[in-house]
Amino acid sequence: MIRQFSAEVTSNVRLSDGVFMLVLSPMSEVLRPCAGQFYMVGQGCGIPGKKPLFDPLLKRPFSCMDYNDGLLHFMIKLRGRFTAILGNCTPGTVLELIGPIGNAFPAVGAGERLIVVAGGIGIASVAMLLRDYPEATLFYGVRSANDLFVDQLPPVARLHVTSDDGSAGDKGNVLEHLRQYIASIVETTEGGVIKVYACGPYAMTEQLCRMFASKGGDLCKVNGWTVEAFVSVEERMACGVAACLGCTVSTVNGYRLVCKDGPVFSVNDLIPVAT
Amino acid sequence: MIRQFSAEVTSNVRLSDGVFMLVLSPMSEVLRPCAGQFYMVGQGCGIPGKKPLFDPLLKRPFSCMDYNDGLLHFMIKLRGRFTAILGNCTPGTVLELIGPIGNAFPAVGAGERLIVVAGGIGIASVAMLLRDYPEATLFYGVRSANDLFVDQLPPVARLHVTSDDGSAGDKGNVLEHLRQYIASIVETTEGGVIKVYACGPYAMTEQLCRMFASKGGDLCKVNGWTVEAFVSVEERMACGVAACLGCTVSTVNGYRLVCKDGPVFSVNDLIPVAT
Amino acid sequence: MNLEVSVAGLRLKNPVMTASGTFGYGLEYAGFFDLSRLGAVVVKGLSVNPSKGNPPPRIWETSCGMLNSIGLQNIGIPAFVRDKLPVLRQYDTRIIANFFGNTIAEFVEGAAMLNDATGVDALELNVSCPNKDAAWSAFGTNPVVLAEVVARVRQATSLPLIVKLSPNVTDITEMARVAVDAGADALSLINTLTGMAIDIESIRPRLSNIVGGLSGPAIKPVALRMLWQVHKVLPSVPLIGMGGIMTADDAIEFILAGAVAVAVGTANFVNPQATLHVIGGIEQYMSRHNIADINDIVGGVIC
Amino acid sequence: MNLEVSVAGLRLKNPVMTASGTFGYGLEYAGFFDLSRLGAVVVKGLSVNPSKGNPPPRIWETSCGMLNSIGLQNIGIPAFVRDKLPVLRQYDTRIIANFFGNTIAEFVEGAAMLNDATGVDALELNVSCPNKDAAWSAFGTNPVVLAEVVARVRQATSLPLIVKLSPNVTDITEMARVAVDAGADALSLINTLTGMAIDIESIRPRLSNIVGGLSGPAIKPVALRMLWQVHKVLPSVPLIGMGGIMTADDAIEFILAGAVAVAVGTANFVNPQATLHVIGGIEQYMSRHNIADINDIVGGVIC
Ligand SMILES: Cc1cc2nc3c(=O)[nH]c(=O)nc-3n(C[C@H](O)[C@H](O)[C@H](O)COP(=O)(O)OP(=O)(O)OC[C@H]3O[C@@H](n4cnc5c(N)ncnc54)[C@H](O)[C@@H]3O)c2cc1C
Ligand SMILES: Cc1cc2nc3c(=O)[nH]c(=O)nc-3n(C[C@H](O)[C@H](O)[C@H](O)COP(=O)(O)OP(=O)(O)OC[C@H]3O[C@@H](n4cnc5c(N)ncnc54)[C@H](O)[C@@H]3O)c2cc1C
Ligand SMILES: Cc1cc2nc3c(=O)[nH]c(=O)nc-3n(C[C@H](O)[C@H](O)[C@H](O)COP(=O)(O)O)c2cc1C
Ligand SMILES: Cc1cc2nc3c(=O)[nH]c(=O)nc-3n(C[C@H](O)[C@H](O)[C@H](O)COP(=O)(O)O)c2cc1C
Ligand code: FES
Ligand code: FES
Repeated sequence: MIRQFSAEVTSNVRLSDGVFMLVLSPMSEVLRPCAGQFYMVGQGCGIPGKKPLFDPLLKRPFSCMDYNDGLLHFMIKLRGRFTAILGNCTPGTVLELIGPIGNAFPAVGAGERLIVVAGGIGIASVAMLLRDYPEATLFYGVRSANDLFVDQLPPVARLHVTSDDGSAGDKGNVLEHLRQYIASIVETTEGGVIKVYACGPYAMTEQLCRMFASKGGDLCKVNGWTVEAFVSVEERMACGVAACLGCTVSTVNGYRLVCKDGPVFSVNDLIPVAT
Repeated sequence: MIRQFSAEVTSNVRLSDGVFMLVLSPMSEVLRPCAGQFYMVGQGCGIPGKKPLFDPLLKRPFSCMDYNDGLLHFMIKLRGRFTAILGNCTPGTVLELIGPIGNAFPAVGAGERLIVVAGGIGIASVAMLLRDYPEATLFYGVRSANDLFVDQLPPVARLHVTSDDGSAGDKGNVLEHLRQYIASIVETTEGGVIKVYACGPYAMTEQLCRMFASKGGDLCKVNGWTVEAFVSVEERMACGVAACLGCTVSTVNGYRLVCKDGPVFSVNDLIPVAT
Repeated sequence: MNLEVSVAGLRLKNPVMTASGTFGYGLEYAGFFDLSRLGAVVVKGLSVNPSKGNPPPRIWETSCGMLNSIGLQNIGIPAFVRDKLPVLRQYDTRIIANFFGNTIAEFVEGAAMLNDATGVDALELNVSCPNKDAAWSAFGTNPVVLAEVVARVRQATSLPLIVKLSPNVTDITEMARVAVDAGADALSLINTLTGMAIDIESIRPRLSNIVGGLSGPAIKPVALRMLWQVHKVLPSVPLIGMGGIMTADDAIEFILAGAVAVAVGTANFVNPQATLHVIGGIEQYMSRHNIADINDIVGGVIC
Repeated sequence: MNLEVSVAGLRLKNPVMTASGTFGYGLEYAGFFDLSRLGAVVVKGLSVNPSKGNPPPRIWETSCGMLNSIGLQNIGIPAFVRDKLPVLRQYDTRIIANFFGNTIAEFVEGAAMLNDATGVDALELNVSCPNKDAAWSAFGTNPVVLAEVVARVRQATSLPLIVKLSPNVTDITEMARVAVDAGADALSLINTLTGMAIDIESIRPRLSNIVGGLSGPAIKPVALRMLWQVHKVLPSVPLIGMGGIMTADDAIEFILAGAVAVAVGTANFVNPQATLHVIGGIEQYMSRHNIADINDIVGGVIC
């Protein structure tokens, strides 16, 4: 089955000033996406026989937030030109997609605990994990209550919300609360494996590397527990299919492609760039 | 009063497969357009703070078809990229305009007869004449009944419709019927001045020059009658304000600008280009 | 907040000017806003004798750009000085006369005529029109010819002399250096890239002149790169950046790359008030980033 | 209807190929359509040794275009010949190996290695990458250096030799002539224009390499003009046209300007099946205009 297809907008709901939920109905048979995979989304082909418009030019990558009844759900933050176009798409608009793309989050082994961590719109890249692992714990950090979209998520077993301004959940940084939580687990229960699957802004990725990397991470091994952390990362993309070599990230194994080797990387492999 | 303004789409009605009527409500005070004048119409400014889209880039010229209750009416034929965008504009969309632009059709003197000639979408450029001169005769040539939009016009005193395929009015070329009509006038009535104001495809402009130019036109002076013909012409435009020098036409007085010296030219001045 | 800049000794109230050929003789846009708001008005390229330009069609829109082959149509320097300049002078802005000749002698004659006109604040020497023939193109693409025309014009005028460079060259820094060595006080870059489009139905070029100059957002990356390259090798030469500037953000990119002033071209067609939006946006950027003086960020890109 | 063309003695089933660097090693797109439909697959630029390319970020979208500074990352000729070529060869299409070296010796070595590999139908010599340093750029911009590298590579291979020209030159026809005189059987043009973009918030370039290559619809008018110019002076040299070809109409413009074949580049990113649409659209154009043989319209523009 080829991974290129057209899809029709079935609904497009504004969730807040800056975020919308776009639901697409593929117009041909598609593969089932796995948690962490994404799609390259672009405009339709324009009017047959007429020169199409080329601004914006390239497709853009968006994680699949949910796949349900054959519908693809995308939770998208208004960022620039193309997200503005998507935000204004009315039902019936036809878009062009490639996907599912990427390596997805690794399977969680039996007996392992899964903690899902989302920073802001990063929730879109990890939400499908909550369907696959209904027992997972979710740490969901936002700036303020406006950015929190818990009602868009599958049912969550254990939810910890934090916000920068305290308008929702606990006030403070989501990773600080995660640290405390892990500390309490490792103190009170027998050892094992904790998987931390995360997506958030760049600073969060960096911090996760510092916390959980097997080299130098202060929380990667404590009290008989091992924490294995994987992060979904972003990079600018042109093709999405490993052809342009544009979406490189630096890893301990050299440059790797986010669209082929990622978007999910172990914190052990990533080399965060000093900013 | 500056001739640049924003206008909101109040309605956009598809008149046929290829033609729509766009009605705009200017968002600031505007000048009243005269018959034959036009506007440069472009997209709104995009999202404040975000880089706008630049394909298509330039504004496009469109004649004012009617001005009524403060609303600007444009009858537009789907041609390429920008007309496709305009054709899909929903009410509430804000467009940017410059105008009214151009010299308009000259006033018709007392006692002079006015014959308005339209070929296809050319009707948009001459329709306002029918409001100014309710006694005018309209020759309206179309390909077929589908391209005929008589119900969009002000009341017309005398209407002669011709179509290429005979599906509306008389079958045949509109200028042939015009020729017969003028022949019958000059034979049966006392001499005077006939004004022919026309807009249509390029071939029609050429033919009008051959018929009515004072040098070589076979119908410009007959039986005590003088026929003075003026045509609204098209040329590609970038600025609409005589700044780019892009919209030149060849006239007996050298190059002239359609946006400043036109769009209405006497057939005596135009030099049709052999094609 | 200071927006005033100095280009070749000429003080501009702000760094935003109009690009030659995209703003007529200035007066065409006087009905759209007060021209006194501009740093400078650069007028359509002038020659000693009026010139009628190329046959139509002269323009064609491309993806995010446009091709033009106006062919330097203009009313001639005498008519400009007589009919346009007195009106234009009434605005509190700088007037920069873009001009060209068909021969070096004509370049010199034009410079001398403009030098003597009251109200011209600076000259912009246009050696870079893509609508002229190959022999003429040498003015903008052959360093030896460029050096000669600049040196000869330099002798003919005491006004600040800006040389406008062509992007259709292998090494823009070489041309820049040659122009400065020959007496240019400042450089404008870039003029249009030479381009072409074909109507596949009539199998004829879209422009009667076959080729034309490509301008607009499409060329901005090339323009910015060239400006940055020239600024790197000639950091003390005032540069006027242009090529695809549509918004204040675009203008700031050029300033960060090393432009002390910018010119808005094709954007005027898209929006006659584009220059005002650029000026306003630069002010907003400065206050958002606590920049007291625009000169502080000229060439400020960190590479 | 005949779509078959011959480039430097190599017969292609149709004139549509992929532009190097925009189609990986071909196999990345094998899941999207049958590669046998293509006139030829041109693979990502190869070098004797693997090369890791430039640090990220490597791409940036511009108005109707994109900048890339991949920096010629590739797996090296040996790995290509061992891992990719055997799979690619199974498709009924031509395989053209784009390659480069850091020195003339490396160019020659690369050509020799590819010459000996089974399944490479032609070589495309890349002297025109804008992401390399100034010294390297001389291969594509200095006629003397270009002549030398082409002549040396010519001796190292008996395969059809295509030289890919850089647009960042004053006179593309001179470079074309030099390449042909030195032994090129065909020419590809154009590679990317050198461009730049700056993030005005971080005041840093958008690309880690500072400058990158501009491709896409933005550059089409420049590419078409250069192709037409070269065809005019070298009417018998087979030209492969590229630069902003997004649709069949674009491809036909290049063919009318003188290209015997075309390459689709950036469009592959926008639509992995872009090449198929171009082939289909060319067929439609031919039947609409009663063109029996595509070769009949090569260079057919009426100027
Ligand atoms: C694997 C992956 C998954 C993503 N999932 C989501 C998601 O589920 N929801 C969501 O809101 N956003 C997601 N993003 C980010 C999203 O791709 C960008 O917000 C989007 O590309 C911005 O496009 P724009 O035209 O609105 O912005 P502009 O700023 O106008 O874009 C300018 C240019 O930058 C590029 N660009 C800018 N930001 C990014 C980026 N982060 N990644 C790649 N290219 C970028 C664009 O391709 C374009 O070329 C994801 C990114 C990646 C890499
Ligand atoms: C004075 C004047 C009045 C006009 N009035 C009307 C009207 O009332 N109704 C109507 O349907 N059409 C009218 N036209 C024609 C209209 O401007 C074109 O149909 C329109 O520009 C096509 O734009 P597009 O993007 O859809 O076509 P595209 O083919 O995509 O345009 C490509 C390029 O060609 C230029 N272009 C193409 N055709 C024309 C043209 N005829 N004039 C100027 N530029 C052109 C465009 O500006 C653009 O740069 C008028 C033209 C002129 C000059
Ligand atoms: C219609 C048109 C006419 C132009 N005429 C001139 C000219 O007479 N002299 C000149 O030096 N540059 C001329 N230019 C070039 C512009 O001044 C400017 O350098 C170029 O368009 C790039 O800027 P832009 O992309 O902002 O338009 C002209 C450009 C256009 C589009
Ligand atoms: C991401 C990218 C990588 C490229 N890599 C190469 C390369 O390795 N070798 C080469 O000769 N050209 C390379 N090019 C240039 C293209 O082959 C082509 O000449 C150019 O992009 C213009 O065509 P387009 O506008 O259709 O993309 C690359 C272009 C892009 C966009
Ligand atoms: S996006 Fe092209 S290689 Fe990853
Ligand atoms: S459209 Fe610019 S001069 Fe007429």
